[in-house]
Amino acid sequence: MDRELQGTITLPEEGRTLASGEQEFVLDVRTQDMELNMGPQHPATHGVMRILVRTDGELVTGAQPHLGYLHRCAEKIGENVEWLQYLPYTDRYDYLAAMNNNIGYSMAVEAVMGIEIPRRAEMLRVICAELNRIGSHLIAFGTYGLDLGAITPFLYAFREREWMMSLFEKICGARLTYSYIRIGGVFNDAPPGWLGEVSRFCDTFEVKWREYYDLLIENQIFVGRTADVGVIPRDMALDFGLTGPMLRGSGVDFDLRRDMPYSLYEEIHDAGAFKIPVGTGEKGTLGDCWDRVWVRVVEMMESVGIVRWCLENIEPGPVIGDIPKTLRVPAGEAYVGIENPRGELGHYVVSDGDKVATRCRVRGPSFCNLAVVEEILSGTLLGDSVAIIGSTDVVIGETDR
Amino acid sequence: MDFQGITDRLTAVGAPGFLGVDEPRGKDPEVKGDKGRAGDPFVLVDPQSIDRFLVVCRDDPKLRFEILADLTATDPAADDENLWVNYNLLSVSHRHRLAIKGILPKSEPTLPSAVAVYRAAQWHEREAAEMFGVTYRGHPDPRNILLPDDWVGHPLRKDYEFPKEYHGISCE
Amino acid sequence: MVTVSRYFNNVWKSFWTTMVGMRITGRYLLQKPITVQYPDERMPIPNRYRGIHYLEQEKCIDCLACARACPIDCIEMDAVRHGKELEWISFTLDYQKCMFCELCVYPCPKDCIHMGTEYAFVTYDRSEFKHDLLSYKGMSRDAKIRMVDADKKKAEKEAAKAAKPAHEEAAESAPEEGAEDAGAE
Amino acid sequence: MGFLQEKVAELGSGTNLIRELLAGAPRPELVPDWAIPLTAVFIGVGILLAIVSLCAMFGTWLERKVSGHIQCRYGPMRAGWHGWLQPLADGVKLLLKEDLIPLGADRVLFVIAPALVLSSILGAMAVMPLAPDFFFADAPMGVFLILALTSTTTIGVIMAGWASNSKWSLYGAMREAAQVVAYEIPLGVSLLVPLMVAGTFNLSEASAGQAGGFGIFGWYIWPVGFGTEGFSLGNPFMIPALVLVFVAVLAETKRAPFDLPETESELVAGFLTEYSGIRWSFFFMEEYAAMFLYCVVASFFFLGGFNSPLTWVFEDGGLLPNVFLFNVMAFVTIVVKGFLGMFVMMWVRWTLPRLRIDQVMTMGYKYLTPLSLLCVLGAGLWEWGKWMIVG
Repeated sequence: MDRELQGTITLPEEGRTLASGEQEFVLDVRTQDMELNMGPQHPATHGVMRILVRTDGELVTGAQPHLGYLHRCAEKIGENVEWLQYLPYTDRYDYLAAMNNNIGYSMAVEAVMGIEIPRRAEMLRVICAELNRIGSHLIAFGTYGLDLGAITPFLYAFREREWMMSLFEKICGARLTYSYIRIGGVFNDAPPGWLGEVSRFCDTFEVKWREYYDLLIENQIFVGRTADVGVIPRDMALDFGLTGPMLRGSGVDFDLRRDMPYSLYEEIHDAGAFKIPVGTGEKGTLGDCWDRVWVRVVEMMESVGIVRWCLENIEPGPVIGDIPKTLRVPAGEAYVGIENPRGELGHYVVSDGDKVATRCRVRGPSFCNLAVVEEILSGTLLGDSVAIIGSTDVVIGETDR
Repeated sequence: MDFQGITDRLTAVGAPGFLGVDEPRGKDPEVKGDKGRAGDPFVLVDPQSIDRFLVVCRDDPKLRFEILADLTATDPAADDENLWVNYNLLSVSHRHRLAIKGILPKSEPTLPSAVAVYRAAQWHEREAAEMFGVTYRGHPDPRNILLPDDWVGHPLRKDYEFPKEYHGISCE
Repeated sequence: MVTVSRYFNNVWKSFWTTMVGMRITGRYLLQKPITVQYPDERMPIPNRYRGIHYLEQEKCIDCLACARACPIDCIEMDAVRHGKELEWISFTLDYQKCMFCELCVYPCPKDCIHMGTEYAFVTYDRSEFKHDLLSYKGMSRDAKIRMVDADKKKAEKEAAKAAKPAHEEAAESAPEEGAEDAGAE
Repeated sequence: MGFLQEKVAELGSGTNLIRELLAGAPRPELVPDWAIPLTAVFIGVGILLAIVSLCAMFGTWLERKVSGHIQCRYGPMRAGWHGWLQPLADGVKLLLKEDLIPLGADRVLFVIAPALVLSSILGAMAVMPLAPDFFFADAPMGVFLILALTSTTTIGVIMAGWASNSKWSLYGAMREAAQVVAYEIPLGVSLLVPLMVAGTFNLSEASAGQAGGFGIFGWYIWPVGFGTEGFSLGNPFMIPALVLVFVAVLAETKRAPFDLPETESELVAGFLTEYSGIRWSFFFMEEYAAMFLYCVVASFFFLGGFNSPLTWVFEDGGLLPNVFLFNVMAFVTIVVKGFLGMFVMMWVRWTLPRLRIDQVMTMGYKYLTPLSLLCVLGAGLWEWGKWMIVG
């Protein structure tokens, strides 16, 4: 080899900084970037997402998500089945929050039909939605621990989620894909004793929640893994259209339940039953992974507050309005966004007065939240990339629909 | 701000491409004979100037739509010669929404990309492009997102014919 | 000095939060597990559980309401009508497709299709997932008896009709009309 | 041959045992001289292999039960009482499993790597005395021989990672190399503290130095001990040194929160990604045997070694002096101590999240190494002061 080529060679991209901005790597050898295929079968991609990662040693220099492995043509199906028949399909895009999806779709159709639903049905909807939010956040929290190597919190989270699912099993008969909320109300009334069990669940959950917080969220290793990692500044969060805990983790105080209230949430908020947790950058930078996870974990307790309020104020009454068996929706269109555990779940429904929808668009929050990953992954370590993907809490069923 | 206020403001600032509003019939069921459509109101915008319209929506201090909540397209009917392009904006600071619709001819479904205004549009536009055959001018990464790269046809068009097979796998 | 204190603070925090975590996990180590040993003991199944369907075949009138309500068209039924009675050929549910949404249950006019509490459904062959809900093929004993009875009645009626002259029939219906008139007054 | 014979003859007490046994044989003169030590070696290796695999079997069972009960579930319950035969069933399954070597793998290295990993731990195990009068190699530099031999597993792991022809495996191997090198230093340095106190590198001697005090109070860990010579001042730096050794051992044995080479959520399974069947299980045998070995070594230097109330009863000058029972109880004592140590390691594993690779390096170089040096300095000054004052 020539003498001139020996010695120190400095690459043009020298002095790249980590997200924390502390360590600098100055490369003095010529290395080759490696293309690493994370997924579709990879433990950290939460389903069948594939991320093509370009790495330089442990450093990720570029990432490109590839979607579509779970594409099931949900929107096309929506244009081919009757209004009510589409309801079970809504369970399946965000399968961790099927109740919220049912509510979103039902509300969109109700908005076109212009009908009001009975108050007890609204109450039951809110209870189910918030219980499901707790369950979904439990998964988010548990699998995030799993991504970071803590397996036990995951099992603890599943223990409480199991109770939540058995509550749903009692009210609607299914454990994951509920199809409980119907257009015009809910399918059937709560069985006797169910509301009391929900109340007991809330009591127990408050005790267990403290344990999650101490076991994982406050743990120094967890803080070290998540603080200052994957920082999404406020402007970037808005630009990418992030919603839900991702947006609140970046310090934007916005929640559809409070700010554009639907269902009974305005009343519940006025009664002071819940607050909206917003990330503050307590352990690191504002908008890092820790803030996002913290927002989710605190939101679970706020949901408990909402459920408590509903249990106190629920009154007997009908649970479903006068809805014909074969729905005919008047011509028109509506977009209804509700607060899913992952963000704004929008349903854009177009009807031409037929038994079948003209367009049944789903705006999945995971789809939009995942888009930001492409941007923030580069410049992190391989271990961080897992932490960042986990903190977006995507459900691949929803990104691909 | 309610819908009326937003449209007034849009008229006042002279938003480029603002064509008008489409409002549904009244919610009061007693009023018979109202033949209008049901649902939510939206504004009609010329799709060719949608990017400049969105800039106004985003930057105007009274409007301040920071978030592009949704971007999609709609094929109203197989015999309709137009596609709809739908945008849904959300304002975090003023807590209001705006639904936008543009009418785009199926013969030349091309319109400017909104990625320069909202980066949230990037994936939504890729999806709308592959599903409806809409071309977004100036999109930085116009690949398929949910469908395979070699997919033929635009599945959410009403005149889409289901393929008989895909790479030798029967779809029947 | 700040760096040094932060250094030892970090060491202490790591140690302390580890101890806190180990206290929580250690407490659970000594508690009884909450899981059950599945095939030996089972979780109670609530009444509304949406498991594999069962059909009250006697009540079913082959109206296809459930098949029409099904979002994925997994219900197929076939029956031959003999007057009022049904001769069942098949009533199949394809459990490869079924998503247990219960949309088939509530349009039923006779309330005869239900979702049961059975959830384990294992076969060696996919074709067996096309499950026949019928408890018997053809006609039930009762239906047969009813049909024979009905046939007999019909035959009797026809025989009586043939035997009776036409004016007697008219006379028979006359008092009924009179009663109606009385009711109206 | 003569040199080897000499070396083999030095190996341990086993040779003499065999010779004594053979002396009773009908025609001992027919047995050639060189066969005796060789037989001893083979028997010894057999015993070691049995210990290693029993460690792994019991270790896996314990791990599954501990993790299960921590997570509010049972763990294995089917094979035998509370699943105690589960490791056997797993072993049979692993033996019968298809042995896959990926296309494009370096076949030779791929096959050698598990054997190398296992042989290094077998060698290290030979240094560990099983009872005061039963050992294979009573090496005078016992601790450092163990450290040296166990660190050769790294070579096997790097081999496995390289030979697998998988990017995940390569990452795992590189992480293993970085991590083990980083943690060798604090482990060795913090082990200097008890070595200073004990004044020996030999494990049996260290154990003998902690006798007395009902088998408990003579341990080096106590700041104030009560050994054979009555009350004595211990070394207060032993407790932090034990914590440091524990953390370093966690990293050395690739246990969570330092399981960076395997990180199943980042690198599918790290260097194990392409391994299957019995080859895969070799790595696990190594892991559990190394855990056991390190725990036993730590117990020899901190927690009394053979000394426990059980051995205290039977020891020379105790309540019921009995050499045979003393040896048995000593064996039981170190096995119990070893598995108690493993239990704590498992408890930590099922509590904590995993560190990131740069944090592992930071912890090794910026935290453990300076702290262990501080510990050694403090302990040295303390011992020096004690020597100056007490004499």
